[in-house]
Amino acid sequence: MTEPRPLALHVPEPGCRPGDTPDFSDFEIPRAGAVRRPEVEEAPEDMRDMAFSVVRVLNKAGEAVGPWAGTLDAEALRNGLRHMMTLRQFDERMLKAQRQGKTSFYVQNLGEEAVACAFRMALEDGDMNFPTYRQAGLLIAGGYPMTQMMNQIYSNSADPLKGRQLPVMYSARDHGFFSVSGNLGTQFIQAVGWAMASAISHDTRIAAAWIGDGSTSENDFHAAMVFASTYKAPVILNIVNNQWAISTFQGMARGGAVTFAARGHGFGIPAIRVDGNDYLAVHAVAKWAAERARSGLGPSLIEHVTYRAGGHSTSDDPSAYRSKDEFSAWPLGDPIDRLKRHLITIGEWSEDRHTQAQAEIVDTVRSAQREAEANGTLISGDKPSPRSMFDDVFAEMPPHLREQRQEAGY
Amino acid sequence: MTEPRPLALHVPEPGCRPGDTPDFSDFEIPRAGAVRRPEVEEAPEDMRDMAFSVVRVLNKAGEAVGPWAGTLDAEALRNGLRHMMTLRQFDERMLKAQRQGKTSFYVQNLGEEAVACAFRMALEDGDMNFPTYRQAGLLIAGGYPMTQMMNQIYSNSADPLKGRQLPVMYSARDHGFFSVSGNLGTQFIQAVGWAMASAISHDTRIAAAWIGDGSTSENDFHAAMVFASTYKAPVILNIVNNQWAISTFQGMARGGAVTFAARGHGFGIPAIRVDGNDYLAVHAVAKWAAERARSGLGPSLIEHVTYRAGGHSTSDDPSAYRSKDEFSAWPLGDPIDRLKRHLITIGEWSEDRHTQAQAEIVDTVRSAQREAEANGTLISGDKPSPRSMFDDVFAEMPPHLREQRQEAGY
Amino acid sequence: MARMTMIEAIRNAHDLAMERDKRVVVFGEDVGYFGGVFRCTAGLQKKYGPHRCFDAPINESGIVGAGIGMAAYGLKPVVEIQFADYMYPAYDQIVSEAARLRHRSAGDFTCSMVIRMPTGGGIFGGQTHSQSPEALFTHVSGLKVVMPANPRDAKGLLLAAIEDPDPVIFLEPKRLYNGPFDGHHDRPVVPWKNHELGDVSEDYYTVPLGKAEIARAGEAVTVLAYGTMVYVAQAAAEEAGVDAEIIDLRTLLPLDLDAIEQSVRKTGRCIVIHEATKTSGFGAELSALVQERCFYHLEAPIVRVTGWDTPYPHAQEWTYFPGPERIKQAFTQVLEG
Amino acid sequence: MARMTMIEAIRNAHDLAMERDKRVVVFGEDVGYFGGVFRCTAGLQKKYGPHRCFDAPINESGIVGAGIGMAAYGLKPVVEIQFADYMYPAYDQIVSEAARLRHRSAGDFTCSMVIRMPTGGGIFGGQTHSQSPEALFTHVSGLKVVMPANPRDAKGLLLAAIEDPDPVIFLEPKRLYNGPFDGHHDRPVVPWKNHELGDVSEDYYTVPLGKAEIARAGEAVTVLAYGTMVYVAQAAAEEAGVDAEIIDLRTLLPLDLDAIEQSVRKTGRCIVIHEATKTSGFGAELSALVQERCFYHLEAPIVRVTGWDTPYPHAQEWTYFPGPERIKQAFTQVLEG
Ligand SMILES: Cc1ncc(C[n+]2csc(CCOP(=O)(O)OP(=O)(O)O)c2C)c(N)n1
Ligand SMILES: Cc1ncc(C[n+]2csc(CCOP(=O)(O)OP(=O)(O)O)c2C)c(N)n1
Ligand SMILES: [Mg+2]
Ligand SMILES: [Mg+2]
Repeated sequence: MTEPRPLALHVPEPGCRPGDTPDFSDFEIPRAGAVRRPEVEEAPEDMRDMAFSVVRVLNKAGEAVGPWAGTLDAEALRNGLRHMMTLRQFDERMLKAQRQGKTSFYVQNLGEEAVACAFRMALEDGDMNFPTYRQAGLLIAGGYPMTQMMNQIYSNSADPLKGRQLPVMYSARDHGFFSVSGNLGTQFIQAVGWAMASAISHDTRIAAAWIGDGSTSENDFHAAMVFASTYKAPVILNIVNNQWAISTFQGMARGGAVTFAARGHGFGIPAIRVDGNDYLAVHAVAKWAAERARSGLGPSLIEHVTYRAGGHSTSDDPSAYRSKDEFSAWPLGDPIDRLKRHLITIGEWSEDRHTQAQAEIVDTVRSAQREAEANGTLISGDKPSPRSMFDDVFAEMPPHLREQRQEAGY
Repeated sequence: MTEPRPLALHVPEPGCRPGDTPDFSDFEIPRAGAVRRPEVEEAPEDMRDMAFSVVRVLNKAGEAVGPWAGTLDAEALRNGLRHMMTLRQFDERMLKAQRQGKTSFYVQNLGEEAVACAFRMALEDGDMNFPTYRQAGLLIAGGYPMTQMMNQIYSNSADPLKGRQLPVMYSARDHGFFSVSGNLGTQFIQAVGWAMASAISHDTRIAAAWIGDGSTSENDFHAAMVFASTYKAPVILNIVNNQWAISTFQGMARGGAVTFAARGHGFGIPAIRVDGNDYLAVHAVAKWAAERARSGLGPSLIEHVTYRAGGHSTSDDPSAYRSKDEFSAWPLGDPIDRLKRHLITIGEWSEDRHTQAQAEIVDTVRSAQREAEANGTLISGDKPSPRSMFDDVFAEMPPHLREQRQEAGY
Repeated sequence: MARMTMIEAIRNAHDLAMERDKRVVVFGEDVGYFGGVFRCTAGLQKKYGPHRCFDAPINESGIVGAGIGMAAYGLKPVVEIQFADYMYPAYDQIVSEAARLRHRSAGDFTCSMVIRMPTGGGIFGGQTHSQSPEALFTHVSGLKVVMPANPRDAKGLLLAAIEDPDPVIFLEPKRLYNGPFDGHHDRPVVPWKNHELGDVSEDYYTVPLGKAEIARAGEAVTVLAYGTMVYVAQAAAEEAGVDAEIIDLRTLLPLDLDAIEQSVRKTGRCIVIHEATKTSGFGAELSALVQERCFYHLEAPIVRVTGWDTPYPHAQEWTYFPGPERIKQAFTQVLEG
Repeated sequence: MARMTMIEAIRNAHDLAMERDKRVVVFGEDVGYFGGVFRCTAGLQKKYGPHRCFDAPINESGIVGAGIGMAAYGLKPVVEIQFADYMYPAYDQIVSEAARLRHRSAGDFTCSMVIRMPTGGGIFGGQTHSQSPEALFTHVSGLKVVMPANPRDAKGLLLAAIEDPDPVIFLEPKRLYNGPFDGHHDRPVVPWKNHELGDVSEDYYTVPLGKAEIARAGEAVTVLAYGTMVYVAQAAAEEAGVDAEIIDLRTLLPLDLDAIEQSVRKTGRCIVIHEATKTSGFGAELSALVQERCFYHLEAPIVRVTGWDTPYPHAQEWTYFPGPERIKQAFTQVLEG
């Protein structure tokens, strides 16, 4: 035997760091319409190919093409566009509010608006999402009042969460939106549990789990895969691959070398990768997965391929670890531009209508903000009472908490 | 849209419960020699087929056939046979000792002796295993003194672990055997860390991780897959699929529906399933994976397909949850019988030599036991000092422990 | 009324809860077909079907995490962690999720769930089948923590825990499963069937959470104990001839401070006992509370008798275990102090 | 001597340790290229290469578990958990593995590893960026637990922790990263560069684990504090004009009991302060120890001033935080008691 050579640690590095020129040429993107649409009944082992491609509907010309096209009519698409525009506007205002000190923290959705907005439209009322902090689109598209979201962000006197939670950690049960946790990954298995409960109860409602690319590394991702596949839970397992996890690129979660969607294969879970910046594609794939779940065929895994165009949060400055030009080089484009273009192409929208819609949205968001600020912000005006901090630790306050509340002076 | 039908929970059930007739007909077993042997450099995505088949070398006639044959000479095979026979004899004596009250607990390896025994022979000195409680074969095959194992089992005055650990939770650093933990799965990622350390240190040593089929469900299995694949750690990830996890069949860990080996695919880790009752096949596959690791090609995943012929431990009675006839119906046979048959077939062994070897082994084990019992057992004779219980909590005893030891009267 | 072991009482509680409330579902490792390694769920799958009682994959975080999702849906999961020593992988789900859900969502989502786990040593289980992690739960706001010491309480407290709208950690002292163990490991244990505390009503009843019980009335010294230690303390008191008042806390959180204060004010002396390691054990909290509230009544320092600050050993189990001899020494100390 | 923030001091300690000992490797989430979300490891990857300082997948159990394997191999991993609130997924690896390895293998394998984590609140981080989980570590036999309160100690204690042959939990009060915070959140904070405790030697030095420091000498009452609370207690003492002796514990386990006993015997009164929730917090252990050892010297009940038994809230942060006002009340209570 020959003398073995010394080993070395392989530490993955992204293709591009500050100062480098972004290069996405090794990201293989099929033409829109090129990827097949399996029947929902197809055996998982027969559709492994779906995890190594990207379902796309909108082509460069702005047309909707291929077997995944056609799940939404023009009215629905115009609504979708408005949802995404609203979310972007909402983000802009809230970012600014944070900079003005009206709240402590904010997380934007820039560049990945299509994912949550389109997905939401494939669900039914009563279904339940277990979102991360970056799925505000579920609320916007689901018609949850923006003022309520802002009240939460401001931790003001009308905050439905009574000032307890970090901004954007919304909870909206009646809108199918589970309380966002600050801990990554934990909610992925909870969604499976919720779906199991629905099945145990012979209900017809399904659950949707959400996780980021970086957070797929968390252990509870595994728990979700094991439980969902074993019990054939009616759940859609969504991975939002926006390429980055704070300063860490997807390769550190073993993305790139293999797709996140492929994680499903070891469990016999059908997995589809979808162009997350293509509103139509996200909706079509979500509908497909929802149909599987609702028909008792069990879980599906969706990898939404997108790009986090903004900083991780208001505490983050991405220019320290990635090229400023990455988003402009990003080959899947901007979800709003793409849907707008499509609507114009099919004659259902125009630049004028767009400008007008944008003005309306700016107005709506501004007035929601005014309304919210009338209830106070983190630094001024009314606040949730400190006394209420002692509530809801338990349904009924035990003596030691009552005593502590008194000691605190409330 | 049609009214959706009510959902139902799918709870997997094994094919066979007490009273049923075992039926392994849906377990697809390729002929010995039928499965190809990829080059170690082959790209993981090109060898996915290896996770859906079973590498086998020994055919029904007792011949070694196919591309995986030939890694061991007759002398090595005879040693292997002796290791397995010794392990079985060791188990028998220790089970009996437990029933006699000489210790509190025991875990046997019956039916799966080939896995650890053959694997050990593919490693080099200095490599490190992170075993479960069911890899005693690593010690037996590695030449660790049986008396020492028994001293540990008896928690006697010569117990290298000073009576602190449950029986069979050995630790033998110099024999490449990491301290066994009572907590499932935790050691899988530790093995990866050890392998990373070897790579960081530009060493040439590799690590081997071990886990049971049931324990693949544990979250740390995922941690190991993520870290091993991301850093290309020089580690062999072994899953021992012995079909059962106490009373729970492999289907509850999502086995059966898909292979455990296939878990590697979502991480781009090459995965091979091997007939775990075929000493030659296990050795050949282990050598292949060791070569990959040592060449800087990173981790491999091996699923050893075998059967837990005995109870889970001395605390378990499997007749409560599975058919008594399952092992006799098990299609991969008995590893000792198969290797014996092969050696006889190639003219390197005989019934007489076997009988004689067996008698020698009985003798060796018996005298090891006598030697160990001279140091005491859990219920009689010398014991590790209670005073020593306070040692090794830290390298240096802090004042509060010194005080407690004094309070305890030592 | 029937004589039941603690295992039978726990099984019976499950049965009645499942019968009464369709939302109750039971799962855990080996819990379904086999009925649990301690047999606490035997027969339930057969009676209620595999969708109400089933095996789980070996993943404690998954068991609790899925349970939280089910509770958020509106079911009432009762899950088993096979040994308390194996709760650590689930600790994040318990602490960051189950315990916090009601508060962080301002009641929008809640988590009515019971997490059962066999606890404590004395069975030669070594360091990973013997631990008592109660203090790791009492430090977590949002959790209730219960430990019964006899079959009657085990049933009534478990039913109360299942009724409770919040997550309850239900610690079962496994050394008491078959009979009250007084710490004299060299003597035979009286089985529950020969013990009056094995008398358990077959009806549905609850024992309220947050209420302690005087296990033995006395005037000389107050002993705060729970689980197995209640019997060890009793043995020590009998053998030492000390007129000890022994309080079986039953619920550690919320704690029955009234009962504790009343007793210590009367006796002026206090011993706190548990099997868990000493430093930052629940005994520290009990000691701190007693000295805060009864300082001017105390005639001697409060003494803790606990497991040592080492892992729970295998062979030296009885050196680790705080047995009657150590409690007797504590009596001497606190009575002479 | 240079003026350093606590962050710079921690970074400098890493640097010197890596320079001196090739076995030291540093990793964690965002720790490599970017240098950590608090920048405590900035520059290390560049200087020592990606095989000595690197990013980790977002998996705390994996970070600690891999670290244990590395330590068993013979390296000295120094890992960062991004926030202490995210240590729970790693708790099993910490408790069942890192803490137990030496004991269960009788020294055959050991685990020399430092687990760093930013701790505590006061930064509007809400319930998952504010926790102080020290009591969850002090209850675990086999762990050392350290919390520095100034740059000089942060550096010296971290170097001592890295030298230590056993696993050390290194809790960094993030509210002190940039300057000593006295609890008056409405006033500007003095940055370390204007504070004498920001004077840090650039040489390699250690501050021994297990030794407390008198942060303020006094005669009237002993205050036991650590981390941020040292400054809050100082502010309270100044403002109330109380001659308090404030002990900065620095290491919680092993604890400097001599320093504590000596002070309490002198003052006869004791206040225990921490930011963590009250019940089963480390203050309970401190209170229990003080009353066990100084009972006959105590002239008033020991008072605990701690966070409330609620999750750490966002908007009501300053209601939760045990600020100077509450400590002043405690002074009154304990001095009049
Ligand atoms: C258990 C846990 N570990 C670490 C963190 C800190 N953290 C918050 S967000 C984040 C990155 C997550 O990235 P990804 O999953 O890709 O989601 P994205 O932010 O890109 O949407 C990290 C490490 C956390 N919140 N919880
Ligand atoms: C964290 C944890 N959970 C549960 C257990 C209890 N337990 C011990 S062995 C076992 C079954 C393991 O089965 P498998 O992984 O298939 O290994 P095998 O016993 O078949 O070798 C269980 C559930 C444990 N030891 N640790
Ligand atoms: Mg991301
Ligand atoms: Mg098994």
